[in-house]
Amino acid sequence: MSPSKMKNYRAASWDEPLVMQMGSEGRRGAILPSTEPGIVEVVGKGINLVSPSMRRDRLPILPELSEFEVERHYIHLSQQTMGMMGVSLFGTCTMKYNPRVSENLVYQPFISQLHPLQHEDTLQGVLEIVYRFDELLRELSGMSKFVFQAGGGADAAYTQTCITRAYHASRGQLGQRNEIITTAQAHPSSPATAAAAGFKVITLPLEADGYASVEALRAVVSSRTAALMVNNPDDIGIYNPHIKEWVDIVHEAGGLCFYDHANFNGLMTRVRAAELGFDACMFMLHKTFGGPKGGGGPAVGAYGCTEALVPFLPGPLIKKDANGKFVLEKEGPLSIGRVREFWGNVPVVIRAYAWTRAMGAEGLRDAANISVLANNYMEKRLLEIPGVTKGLPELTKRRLEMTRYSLGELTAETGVSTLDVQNRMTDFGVDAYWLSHEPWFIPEPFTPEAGELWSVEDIDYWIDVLAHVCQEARDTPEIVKSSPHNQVVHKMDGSGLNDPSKWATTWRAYLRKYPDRTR
Amino acid sequence: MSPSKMKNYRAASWDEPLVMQMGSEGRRGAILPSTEPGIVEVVGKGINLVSPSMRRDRLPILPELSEFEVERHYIHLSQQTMGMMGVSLFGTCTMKYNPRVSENLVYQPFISQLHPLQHEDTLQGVLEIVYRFDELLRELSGMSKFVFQAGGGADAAYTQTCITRAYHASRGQLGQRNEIITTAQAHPSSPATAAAAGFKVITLPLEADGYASVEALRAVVSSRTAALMVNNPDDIGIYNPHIKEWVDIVHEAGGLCFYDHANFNGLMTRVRAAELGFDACMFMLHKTFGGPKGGGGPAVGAYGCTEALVPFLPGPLIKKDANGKFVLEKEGPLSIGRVREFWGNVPVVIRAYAWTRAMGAEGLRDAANISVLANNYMEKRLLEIPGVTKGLPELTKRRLEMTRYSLGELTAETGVSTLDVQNRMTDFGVDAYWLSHEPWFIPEPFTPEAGELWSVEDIDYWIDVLAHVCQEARDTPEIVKSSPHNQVVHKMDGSGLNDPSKWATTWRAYLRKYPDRTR
Amino acid sequence: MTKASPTEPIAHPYMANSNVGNFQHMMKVAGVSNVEELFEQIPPDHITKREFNLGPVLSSESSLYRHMNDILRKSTSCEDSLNFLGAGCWQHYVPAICDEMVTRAEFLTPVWGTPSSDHGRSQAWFEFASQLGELVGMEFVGLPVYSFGTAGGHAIRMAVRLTKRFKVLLPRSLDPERLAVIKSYCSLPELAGYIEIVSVAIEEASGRINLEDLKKKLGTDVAAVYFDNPSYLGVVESEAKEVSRLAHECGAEVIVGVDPISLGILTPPSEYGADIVVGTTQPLGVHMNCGGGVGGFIATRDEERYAREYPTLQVSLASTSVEGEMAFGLTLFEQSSYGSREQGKDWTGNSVYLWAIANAVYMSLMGPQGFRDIGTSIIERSHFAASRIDSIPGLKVLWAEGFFKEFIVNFDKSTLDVEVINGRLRKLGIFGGKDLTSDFPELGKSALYCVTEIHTEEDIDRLVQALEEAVK
Amino acid sequence: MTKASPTEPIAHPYMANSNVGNFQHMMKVAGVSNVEELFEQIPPDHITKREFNLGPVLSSESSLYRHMNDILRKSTSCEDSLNFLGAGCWQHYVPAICDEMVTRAEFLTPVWGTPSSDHGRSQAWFEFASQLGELVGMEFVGLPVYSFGTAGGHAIRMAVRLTKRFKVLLPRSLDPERLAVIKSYCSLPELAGYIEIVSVAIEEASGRINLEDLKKKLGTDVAAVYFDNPSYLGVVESEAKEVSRLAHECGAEVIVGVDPISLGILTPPSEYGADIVVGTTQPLGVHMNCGGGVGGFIATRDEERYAREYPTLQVSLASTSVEGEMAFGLTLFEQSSYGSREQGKDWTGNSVYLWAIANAVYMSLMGPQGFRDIGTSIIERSHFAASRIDSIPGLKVLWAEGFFKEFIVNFDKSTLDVEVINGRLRKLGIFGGKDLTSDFPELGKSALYCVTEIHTEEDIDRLVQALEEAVK
Ligand SMILES: Cc1ncc(COP(=O)(O)O)c(C=O)c1O
Ligand SMILES: Cc1ncc(COP(=O)(O)O)c(C=O)c1O
Repeated sequence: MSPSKMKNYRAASWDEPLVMQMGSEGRRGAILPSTEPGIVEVVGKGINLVSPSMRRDRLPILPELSEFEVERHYIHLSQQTMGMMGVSLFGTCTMKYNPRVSENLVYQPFISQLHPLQHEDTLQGVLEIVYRFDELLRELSGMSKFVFQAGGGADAAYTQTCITRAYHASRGQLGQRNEIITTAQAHPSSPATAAAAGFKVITLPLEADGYASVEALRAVVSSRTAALMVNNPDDIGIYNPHIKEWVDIVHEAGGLCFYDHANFNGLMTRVRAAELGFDACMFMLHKTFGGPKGGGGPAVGAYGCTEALVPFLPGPLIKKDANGKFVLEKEGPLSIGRVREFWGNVPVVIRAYAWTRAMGAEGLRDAANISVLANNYMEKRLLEIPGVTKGLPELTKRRLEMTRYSLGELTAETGVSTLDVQNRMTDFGVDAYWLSHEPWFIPEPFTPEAGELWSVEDIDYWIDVLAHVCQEARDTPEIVKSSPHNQVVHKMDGSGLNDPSKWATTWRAYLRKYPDRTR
Repeated sequence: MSPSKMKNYRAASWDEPLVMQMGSEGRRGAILPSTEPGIVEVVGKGINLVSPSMRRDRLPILPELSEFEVERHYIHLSQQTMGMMGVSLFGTCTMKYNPRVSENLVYQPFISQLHPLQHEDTLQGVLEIVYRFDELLRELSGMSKFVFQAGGGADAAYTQTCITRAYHASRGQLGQRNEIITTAQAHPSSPATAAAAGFKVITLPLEADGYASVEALRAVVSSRTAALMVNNPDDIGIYNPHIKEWVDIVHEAGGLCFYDHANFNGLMTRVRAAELGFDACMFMLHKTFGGPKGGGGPAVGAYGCTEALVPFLPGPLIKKDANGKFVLEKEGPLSIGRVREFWGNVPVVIRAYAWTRAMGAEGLRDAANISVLANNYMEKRLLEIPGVTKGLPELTKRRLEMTRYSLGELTAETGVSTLDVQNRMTDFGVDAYWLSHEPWFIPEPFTPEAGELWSVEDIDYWIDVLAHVCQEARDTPEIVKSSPHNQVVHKMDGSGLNDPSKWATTWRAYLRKYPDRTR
Repeated sequence: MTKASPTEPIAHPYMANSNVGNFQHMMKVAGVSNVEELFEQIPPDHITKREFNLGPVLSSESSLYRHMNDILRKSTSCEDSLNFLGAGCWQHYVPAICDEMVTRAEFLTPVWGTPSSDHGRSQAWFEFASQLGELVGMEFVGLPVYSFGTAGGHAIRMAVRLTKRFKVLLPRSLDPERLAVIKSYCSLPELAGYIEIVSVAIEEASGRINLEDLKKKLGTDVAAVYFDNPSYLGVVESEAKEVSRLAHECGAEVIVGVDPISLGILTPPSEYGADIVVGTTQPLGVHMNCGGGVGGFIATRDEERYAREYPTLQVSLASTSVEGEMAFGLTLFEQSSYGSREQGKDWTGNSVYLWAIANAVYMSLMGPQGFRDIGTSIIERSHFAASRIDSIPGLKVLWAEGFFKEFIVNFDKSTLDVEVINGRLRKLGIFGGKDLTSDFPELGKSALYCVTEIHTEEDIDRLVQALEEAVK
Repeated sequence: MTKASPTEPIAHPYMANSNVGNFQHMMKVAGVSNVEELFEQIPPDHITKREFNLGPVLSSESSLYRHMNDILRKSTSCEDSLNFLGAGCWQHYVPAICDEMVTRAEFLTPVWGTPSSDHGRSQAWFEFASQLGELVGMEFVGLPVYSFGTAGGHAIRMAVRLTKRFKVLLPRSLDPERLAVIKSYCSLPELAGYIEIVSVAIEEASGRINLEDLKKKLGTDVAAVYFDNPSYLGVVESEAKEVSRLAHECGAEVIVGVDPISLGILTPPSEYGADIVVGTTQPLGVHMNCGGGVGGFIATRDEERYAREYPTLQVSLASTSVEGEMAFGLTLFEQSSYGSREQGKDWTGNSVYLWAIANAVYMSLMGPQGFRDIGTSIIERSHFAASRIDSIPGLKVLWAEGFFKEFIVNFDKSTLDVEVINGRLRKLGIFGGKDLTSDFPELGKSALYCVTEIHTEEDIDRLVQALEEAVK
């Protein structure tokens, strides 16, 4: 295979000021409808309707711009954002195609201009889609009911911890059951939400075959066990073949089992969480199901559970009545109430439903096959690059959708770190790769995920860029260390980011801390 | 005034191949709904429904791409297009703000999914807007009726020539009246459409005060005169104060007078074409009235005329009946028929109506004032740049919206041409300026137009960039001549463009002519 | 500042310098004390005396949106109703990515640019021309013209210039709307350069061009034979090769008008003798837009003889100062009206260039197999509909074979006029076919029905039921 | 290739490598002969036996669009009806540019990026935080959290960590929906870390916090007093300063929840004692989206004490290797759950970052005067509506003064329940106010009406007429 030509890429850079540095006094970007005389006659001047103690005296210091200036500014910023417009094999996030047809649909008034408290008679369209999507996820997981209130994957994990609390409380066991078990490679959202919910967190260590051992689990399970929260596969990409046994062990001890199904892509149409024995699972609609990332949401962690846990679900629940009408059912007495206002990021659910229907069962299977194949294809090619090694060298079995690699050897040899390589790759139009969650068990990690979206050409280009940069690390390490050179801006100096006297999360803080530097 | 800092600008460049060079066999970007078995049963296989003589045997050689690849490709191309995203003071085109709210409206099914032959009962919304806009233009011009069929300003000029033909033919005078008079600085669309319609074209020369003289007009007017077609002001920016006299002279001779109102911006709310005596005029909805340029349309040349010419208008006409219902009236026997299918680029009309209502009469007056003021502000600053001179040095009166300047002195001194300067300015995020129509009466011309959209900061930046480039022309002329350097691609070699053995307007032609160069 | 109205002394969002500060700054620098000074060259008696009434200003976007929305909602769209109107403006599915691209500000706003700074847009245009060239089988393609009809008009004028003959033959089946446009491109008899249009009969049995009549009318005074394939009435001209042969025999140019959406299954005109191909671009990813989606194109072999007669602009691949880099520049600009005023070839100006981008996106999405499939889908669905309608008692499909997308339903056996039937259909939520009764009286009470890939079996069933009810 | 179905052996548009060639190439390179080999590590008994029924595949975009459109049209939106529902999700006008930006692919698709490659997005986030900081009067602002309620929950937990006290006071007027969220952030009594929520009464006469009851419940065991201003019931807490003073006296933190759209006319919370400000971001340029538009924020003074308790990510200005260049990097990443797992401050994850861009655009469009005007417009229109409704015989507005945007209409004098009245309004094309009857029985048969800048005098007249008719 002859390597791809490195693209002569250069990011747009508009030398764009901050919006707060722009504008001119009295300029307007938006005008309000003027109050009709008939209204003024009745109520007088608005400001007099505010009690004097609560009248704002100085206007906020916001930019004063024309409408076009605002539009142009943010278009410049958007062009200065790579997003998925290069090649992004970002691990753990399953970079999917985000079908444009759904964007058009969700910005129509029949979604955008709905109020969640409208009478259900006026919400039949949206309720039908959400209900149908619940049905699709039930089919995919074997669970009994899904809710979409959680505003992301972590929020679905939090939903699980709330349900764990309510479940054990309802059986009078919560006082005793205050431990949640997870693994070192589980996503941080599992231990973090467990802790936030008030549980003690027990973390099983990663072992050489890519997961924690049955023995390690047995050693910590007890009558204090409230739940197991685990993803499978995790970033290492290996499917834990003992997962059914794990579930049995935890169930025997009286705990609940939650399947963080964020890495569902490689498993689609092969396993059903409920059949593996799990009490609940969550799907990431903004990842596996084609929802756009949005730079970090709006997201949905679709949370589904077996019949036994349904009474604990947050409300309201969407049901179909005997006449085929869709209704919003108020939550029952055991419900955890709410983890977030209303019933979720509805437009994301609509997109996910559309994506799933566009794929069909056959398409989902193809996507799983292609993703897993692409990962193994990449592995073959990546390991041919000197300096790239497997994250867990002893693992020989085929891995699922993504796998963690190490640049440790390259760093040892050249002093160029995985962060340097990540930066430098962006100089060729390649989005930053995923490194690893904290703490790093593997030196200089990186975790690419090819998914089913990207063409072989894209994947090859990605690999070739990596190979090129690894070679640069040997030939001209300074170029890599001082990178990027073709990006919007140059390498950030992060030294002040955690220093209270230097950080500035707002322009007013910056103006105060750096009075001299401001133009 | 201290000059603006030159922006450290760099255009995006993705090193993007042609779409025809991309893809992989069998890949799909779109799939058709599969034909239902019930249909196949009745009609059999589609190809058999084509008579054998007409069956395509080889499929067209088009790219085979996934949906995302197509999206990403064209997003790359869009980022590689400056459009109005820098500063564009493009003369003759009145760069306006194109309000985004209208984009949202015209892509709703109530516009995008209308068929022009629907029964008028089902078109009341769109008919109402188009009718109301006709009313607004009547108010602005004093004309009696507007039609929107012409697909641009030139097409409206062509409409005029068709009406001129029909009008004189209806009076039995067409054989005799076969001359159309225009001026050297009139837009090429006037002489060109007149010639295409079958008329002889008489062109009055430009004189030192910025327009042709009354005497010159008198000298050519005769019983052969069919019409006068003129814009006022033209690119020189001077209002012809004798225009009423001109109209009278032509009318006396039995000719029609057409006002190309493309440069209406500086005159809005000060003159009415009908009051000046014109029989017809045209407005550019894609320029003066806030419609987007689209790189060259969809455009509308709104054509309006006095009562006497209404019977000649192309059909159908939108009218309001006694019950307030809007109806589509078939054209009468004198009508010129059609200059284009259906009733025009409707979404552009919708946008123009919205823009006009958003501005209001007061807003239009402000826009005229601001535009003309900005032109005079620019003139002050531009003439301070060594090497920049007025196009017509003897003109001292204040000019309207745009004015033509010359870089002739700079070229003489440095060898750097106006085309070089134009190219180099794009290196700083400034859109190419308008030069001049052919033939150039003024050496090394350029014709900026500030309009009411651009901020003083933008205008200053534009001027400062020009000054900077003029200085470069003296200091480092090679940099200017070989520019651009920060653009998507470098300076084009246009030497083969008019050579039949070298040009290639399609990829297949290129492949044939350059068999070796293709990857 | 300049605002006279005391109720709204505020800057306008569309005008950056409508705030007091900027306006006065400009006044000062320009040395102007009163804005009226700037208009010194307009004689006072040119200045209008009458006030302007443009209705209440809607400078607030929310008021404007509400106003527009309230009015526009009064229409019923082809998404609200089931539509069978075609006749020059066709309802095809527009992929979302086409709309995405043409609404991106970068493509939406350019006016002219340079080959380096608007490179992306020029490349998209080149891709439009290249892909369309593949579909029609031609190597030289101009940037789009206003419409199908105007493309036809220009092509006829090209042929006239090439042959210096002033007569063209057009079949009787031509779209009356398109014909009206073409007529306006042919001047009037009183003027030099008038082009005579002669109508060629169509066969009663098939709707195709009547070859006998064609032969009769052909001669060495004929500049061109123009025909559409498929015709306005939906008929595929399966004898197209023979038509071309006959025309060429007399030294006439052959101009063929096509709907490019048919070209995945129909032979490209270049293969049956077309010298100039014209057609519509609207089906390729552009909404109907109430007729505002139309666009046209002109394509020929890459021969200088033809290239030198184009009225359009066109982009050509070119090199740059850097080895291996591609740019796109205008070729043959000189001969356009921009380059040569009245000496130019007809005229050009703003056209529908933005749609060329939608078209390029559409063709890239479809690819070879997509065109094959959509052609197949349309021909199958339209024939299915024809066959179902033909079996309704009292209804008859004329020329039930050999058509593409559109076909004629005849209602002669019904006591009702097409207009009445369409009125009844409308009440049932259906837009019936275009009424041909007055344009083609020889076809009796007929309507032109259009069926595309968007019509499902269920939709057609619904139409059939509604028709049965309507003619009762 | 992998397709089992013989009816559709074609590549899928969402999967570039679903064509035969690419798939087989990858198989070859990867050394795989049968795809099932790749799944070797899944034990056979884990593999499901039951087929998947997900309905007919809609891989054709036109079929998918039609399917979705047909279903979604069954709803009636707040553009079809006149809406007076607020209660945590508000109908404000969303400027078109907000939608333009959040639908641009570059903003829509990023996942993480680097400060150099997703610089534009990071800058937009910084502009979000900076402008919001201006509105609320705070210098440290985190990136957005899921919602108003979750912001409140996190803020309470911050206060608990800061004070090491485990009780919080909340007024009775709290949004029940928001309260339910906050409750879920306070754990359960059986667990360590449980936070007790104590409700503070409101004054019957004004709807404001009852200062006497507050004093009674305050003590040195109170971590925080939390209140919204304006409250859920629309009431402006004009004694906010006193509330803060009392809380601070006990060493409690003051947390204020705000609707930032009010902050052009209402005093920013920083000026009446708030330590932590939370609130909603939905009114700032995000559609209601059936509740899917909600978003929240947390802001404080730029003091290390507070900064070190944030659960969010936040961007800070930073320099680059080139003098004068700005970049934006994550500050205090360590303390997030990404940085420290269960040792982190609560947790974070994907949130509603895209809306932060809509918010930034909205605030830039509005500017200082826009916020002043929208606040004025809302307060005028809502008071007008209240006054008109109050004059309808049998209807009464509780607390007819001192509210912002929302107010309570009481129907006690009517024989009809709110639900019935709302049903009648619905028939007249109006969505009446949120029924409070079961959530706030002490207010009788009441409904919470929301009036914003989008409601015209005419709309309010229409409501008044409809109400008159409905209570008849
Ligand atoms: C395995 C896993 N679980 C949970 C999450 C958390 O999801 P979110 O960021 O949507 O909260 C992620 C996301 O990165 C993940 O990869
Ligand atoms: C004065 C004048 N007339 C006519 C035209 C022709 O307009 P269009 O390009 O829309 O055909 C123009 C456009 O440049 C113009 O400036």
